Amino acid sequence: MREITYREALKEALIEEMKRDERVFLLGEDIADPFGSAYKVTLGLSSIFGTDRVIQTPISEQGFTGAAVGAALTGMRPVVEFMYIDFTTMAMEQLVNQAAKIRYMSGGQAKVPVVFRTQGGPGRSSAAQHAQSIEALFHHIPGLLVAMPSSAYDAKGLLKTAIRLDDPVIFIEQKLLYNTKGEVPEEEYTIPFGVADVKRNGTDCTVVATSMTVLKALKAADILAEEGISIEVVDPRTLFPLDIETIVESVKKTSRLLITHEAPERGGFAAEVAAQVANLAFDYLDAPIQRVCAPSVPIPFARNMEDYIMIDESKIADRVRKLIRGDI
Amino acid sequence: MREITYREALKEALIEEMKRDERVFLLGEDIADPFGSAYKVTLGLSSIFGTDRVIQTPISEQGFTGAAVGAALTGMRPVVEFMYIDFTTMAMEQLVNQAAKIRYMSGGQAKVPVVFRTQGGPGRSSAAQHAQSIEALFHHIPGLLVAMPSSAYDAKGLLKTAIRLDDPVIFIEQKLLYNTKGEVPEEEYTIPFGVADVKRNGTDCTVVATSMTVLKALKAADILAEEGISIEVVDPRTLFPLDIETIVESVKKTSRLLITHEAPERGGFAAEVAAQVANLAFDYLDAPIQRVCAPSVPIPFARNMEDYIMIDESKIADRVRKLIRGDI
Amino acid sequence: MDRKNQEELPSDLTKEQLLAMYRKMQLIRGFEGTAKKYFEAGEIGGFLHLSVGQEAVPVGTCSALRKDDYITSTHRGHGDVLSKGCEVKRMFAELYGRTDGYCKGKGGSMHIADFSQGIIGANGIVSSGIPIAVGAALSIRMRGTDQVAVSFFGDGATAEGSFHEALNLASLWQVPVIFVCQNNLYALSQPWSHSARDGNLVERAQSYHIPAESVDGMDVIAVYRSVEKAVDRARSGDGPTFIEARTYRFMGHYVGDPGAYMPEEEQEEWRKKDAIAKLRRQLKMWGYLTDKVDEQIATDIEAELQDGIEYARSSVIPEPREALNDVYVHFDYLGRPLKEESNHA
Amino acid sequence: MDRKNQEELPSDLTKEQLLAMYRKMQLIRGFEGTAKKYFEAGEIGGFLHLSVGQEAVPVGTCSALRKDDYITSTHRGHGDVLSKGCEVKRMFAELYGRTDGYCKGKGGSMHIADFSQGIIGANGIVSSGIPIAVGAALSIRMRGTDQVAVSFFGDGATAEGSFHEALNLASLWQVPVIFVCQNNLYALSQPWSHSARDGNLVERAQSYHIPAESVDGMDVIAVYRSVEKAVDRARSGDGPTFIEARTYRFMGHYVGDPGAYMPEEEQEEWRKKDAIAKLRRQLKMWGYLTDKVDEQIATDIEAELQDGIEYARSSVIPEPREALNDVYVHFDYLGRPLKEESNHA
Ligand SMILES: Cc1ncc(C[n+]2csc(CCOP(=O)(O)OP(=O)(O)O)c2C)c(N)n1
Ligand SMILES: Cc1ncc(C[n+]2csc(CCOP(=O)(O)OP(=O)(O)O)c2C)c(N)n1
Ligand SMILES: [Mg+2]
Ligand SMILES: [Mg+2]
Repeated sequence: MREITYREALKEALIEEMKRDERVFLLGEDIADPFGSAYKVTLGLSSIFGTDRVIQTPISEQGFTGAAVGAALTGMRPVVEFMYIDFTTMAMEQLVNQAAKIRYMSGGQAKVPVVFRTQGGPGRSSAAQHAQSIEALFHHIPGLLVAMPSSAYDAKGLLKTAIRLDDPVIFIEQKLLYNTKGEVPEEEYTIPFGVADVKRNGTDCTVVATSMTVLKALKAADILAEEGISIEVVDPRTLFPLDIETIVESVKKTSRLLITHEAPERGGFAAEVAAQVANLAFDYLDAPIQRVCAPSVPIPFARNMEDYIMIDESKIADRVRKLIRGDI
Repeated sequence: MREITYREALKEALIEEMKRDERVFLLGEDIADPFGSAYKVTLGLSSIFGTDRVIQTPISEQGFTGAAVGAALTGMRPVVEFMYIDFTTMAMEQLVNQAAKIRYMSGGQAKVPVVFRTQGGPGRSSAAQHAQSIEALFHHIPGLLVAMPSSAYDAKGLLKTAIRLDDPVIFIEQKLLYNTKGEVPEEEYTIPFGVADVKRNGTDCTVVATSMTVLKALKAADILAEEGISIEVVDPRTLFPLDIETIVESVKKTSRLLITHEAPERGGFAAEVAAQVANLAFDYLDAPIQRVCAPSVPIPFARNMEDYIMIDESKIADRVRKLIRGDI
Repeated sequence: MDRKNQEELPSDLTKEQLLAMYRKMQLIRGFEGTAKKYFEAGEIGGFLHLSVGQEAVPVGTCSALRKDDYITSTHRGHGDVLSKGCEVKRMFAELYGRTDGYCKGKGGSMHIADFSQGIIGANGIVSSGIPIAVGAALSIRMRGTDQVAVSFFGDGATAEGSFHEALNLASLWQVPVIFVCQNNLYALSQPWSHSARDGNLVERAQSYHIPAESVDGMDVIAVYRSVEKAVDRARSGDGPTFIEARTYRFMGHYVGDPGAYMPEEEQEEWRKKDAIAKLRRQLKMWGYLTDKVDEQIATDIEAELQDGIEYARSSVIPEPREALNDVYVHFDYLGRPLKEESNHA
Repeated sequence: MDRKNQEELPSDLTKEQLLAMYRKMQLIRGFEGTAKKYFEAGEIGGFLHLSVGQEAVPVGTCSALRKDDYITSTHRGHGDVLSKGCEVKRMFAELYGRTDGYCKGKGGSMHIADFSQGIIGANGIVSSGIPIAVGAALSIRMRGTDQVAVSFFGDGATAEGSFHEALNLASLWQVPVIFVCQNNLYALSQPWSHSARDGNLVERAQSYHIPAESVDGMDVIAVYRSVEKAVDRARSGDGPTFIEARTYRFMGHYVGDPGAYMPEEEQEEWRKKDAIAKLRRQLKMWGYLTDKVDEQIATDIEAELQDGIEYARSSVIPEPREALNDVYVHFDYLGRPLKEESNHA
């Protein structure tokens, strides 16, 4: 199969959906050509679809988020880009109180078909305000769906689904993934929300990983395999809806669970997975549930400090070894 | 000892700290007399301290939060009031990217001594935008401290400490607690952050509860006691710093854990407690960890629907019974 | 707005239109009085923000709108949504938290919406409806219809950044949105001078190059005419308009607030300007309204309100479990697909 | 700003002051050129937003300030913080992520702060420093000093609600804050006309009843004089001022952005207005600067920059574990008290 980058996969999804449905349009800062957005996902799109459908906004996150909600309520299907997930905080009110709740507050009258694309994560010395992983904030809010693709294939399939869903989706990309390549079929496909992907089968420990850490977990799996340790890497792909069944099935098989993500540990998504498993699969667990997440600190600028708090394969592999040795 | 309300306790804390330290001042919407704030905590204070220290702001949450940060960075100690926790989303950028991170980003130069008081929780048919419990959003952010007092005594002692700390504190009150009464000494006292309070001793199950649900857990304890079931009610008082030792000690004794709060279950604070205990006290647990939290839905308006999603003593008691019967 | 003009028989409005406006203002006032009564009796819960005194603004505005135009409203939205077409009975049913309420009892007073009539939502968050209306206007332009979107909001809302961003976007995009600021001189307990120093909203809006004017919000005809012009402009593709309607809240911020911060004389003065009394005087002067008809209107409204209350009272109480529904279109609140096919197709 | 005036020997500024301004502008430009060089060489990481072309604005502004005055700055803040007093070597050390950097390597280019000199922070979030500066000004008033607070921000920032709220609060509170908008005609790739339609910032600020003026941001003396007036007003308790300085970014948004969206002719035109070249011309005309001194300045700066780079390179690399410190004053990142007594006393 052909290989394309995560970036190209996302762009294909946007192009296909904009062609399929003229209600779909893009809204965000600096997304039109020649700049074509900070991470170049939308590069070329204004040249194809015109600036009437690739609408550049001034730096007004609250305003354009509200506008996207208003457009979604009245028959359009906006796909918004927040340049950095850190900037979603500027529009948190519209996301949390409006987009997430209007359907419910209206007693089910309203639909809010809007996708909020953004990217997060450390790794480029972007420091504390350009490298956060705050998916947990959205994951906690009833009314929002949250997707975090880890591969080009997932990115395309999930984004197409996100655009077609009638519920508001927070769609979180990762800055270091844009250049990663993966197999993506030429034929059209979509990926349902709420279906985890077992990225690698294994028997000794279940590793639930999201976004960038899926790649790290897969590397850890290679390392551990050489030592005769077999881990199963489960990528939920959407944090909500969450395919807890697949995770629980895996834990029933492996009896051990480690969850990893780039977000700070305290109150992160891993806690939710741990809590659910500590209830649903308690009797199958042979060892304490482990989290390998960033320490709960802001992201430092200096590369060596940033590296220190980032998740890599050795952090995951080390913890798995300990877990299997009963050394926790 | 004299009994005063939670509201009066808070007001005493404000008065005492404003008298003690002239750098302390209040900032918020409608906090001056005659209105004296939505829940009347600041009623009378502008008459004592003048409107130069009880500063009313227009409806500009982003602006006055930023202003509070700026004042805190330059020698003052603002105590901000957000009328409803739901409105903190308007200022989320300042809270998450500025207040929480300036100290870190400046390499430890800055101090940000500011308290953000607010109130949350359901129970008054206030509907989806006036009754949320979104403490988890702040709890997840490195750089913030989060307090949630459940009694008049704790309210006063924790607020005084919050005002004296040099770190930003999100201080979350509960609308139904304002009229509750409790013993509060005449003498000055403070309560340290990060020290849980065991509100009731017990042997069969540990119940970690916050804010309003502490009262419900205590009621459940009474009901269960009649059935011969003894629960230990642990109130962490501050979600961060979290006194996990006291919780773990309790679990070691009771072998069972239930966590309850008014916030939606998915990704809530209870998940963090569950995750920590599933790691730290795994070998002491005799049963799956339980959460009794609100279902992850917005708050409905109609009283009967709102009641349905609220935590009460019977929900807690029922779950404890099941847990003890091994019926989970 | 000289006195003479006001007294002249309007040539742009028929007797029927004027009587409809009068009736609607009376209906709103009656609705709120009734709501207050049952709120105080404990039958209605939550918050109740009354717009008594402000009726001319939404009635004048919505009289210039079509059914397929959009409005966003606020916490003080009864008048706005009634003017745009909401029925008394389903509004009461909502306030009573019943199944037949506009939001099936899930929204309550602050969240009434009727998408079938372009009422895309009252809002509990000050100012947040403003950018939403701009988005509706953007959607209108993209879909190529000649609808317009109106955003109602208060003076207090103008201190929010969201207001500024919305005006700026509307100006940049030149979309068919009309900003109607109901300046009732108070934002909760704070007088207008606490929201803006020497606040001149016309000047503010003009600094975004949005045509703006201030109208007497106690004169329904003046409001109507101002909005009518704005609607024309919007429908012909000439972009946004800002209208400040100066009005007054005859009561406290919500039922239960004595409004101790509103000076007595100020209240007196504004009560004298009551828009309903004024229109009644005018209608009588123009021979459009007899005492008898006036009484008949009052009686009819009283009956409608009483029927509405009965309707609400006898409307089915929602199943408590209903609280768990309507969170998502495609999933239940736990994330389980509601229909197999709907998840991705 | 007629040509004649510009050529007249300034009576309000001494030769030393003018040479200091000149030197500082050269230093900033040199600093950024050097930073760019080592960024491209891979020695410096992160983002690098250069203010090349804009130097007259911060230098003119900070020349009118005292050490104990405050500034907030932006992602494009090197010029601002150097003007306010930051040292080259500790700035480089920060860009290199070293222990001797202003933020011990935790902040980087976008977050430089030096509280000892009133530099209360550059900021990676567009517009967020503006209300922070208003708060600093409020604090000044409450503490009863005669300091002032200056907020630097870009044209793009004026589209944010935060800008509006900050201006409104400053106007209501009449606090000693000066808003200095560095209008470089671009917000990342978007020209000023995308941020505001026919954007007139003076008008915008005046709609808040804040005295406002637009100055030539390519003329350091003009900037100085404008700020000087504002500082006087602020120190005498007459409240906020808004200044728009029209300037231009000679480069792309950040190092790596070719700036394809900036028309060539426009770039040419603005380069001709270079503030440094202009002041050099003036200084020479007034007999304040000889070629020899000019060369000496260049040499000195070059040496200072090279020393700065050496300093940075040889500064201790922070322990990676240092990433865990400085989250709280009283607690470590896991919430354990740092000192027994500090928790509640
Ligand atoms: C963002 C936000 N901040 C504060 C409030 C609390 N609040 C509700 S109404 C109100 C006053 C609004 O004043 P105005 O906009 O003039 O509308 P009015 O009440 O006069 O109709 C306030 C402060 C809120 N609902 N939302
Ligand atoms: C809230 C927010 N939105 C978007 C960005 C991304 N961003 C960084 S700089 C910039 C342009 C800022 O333009 P302007 O304010 O004119 O400053 P300049 O870069 O011209 O100095 C943008 C969009 C950001 N940092 N913060
Ligand atoms: Mg008002
Ligand atoms: Mg700019």
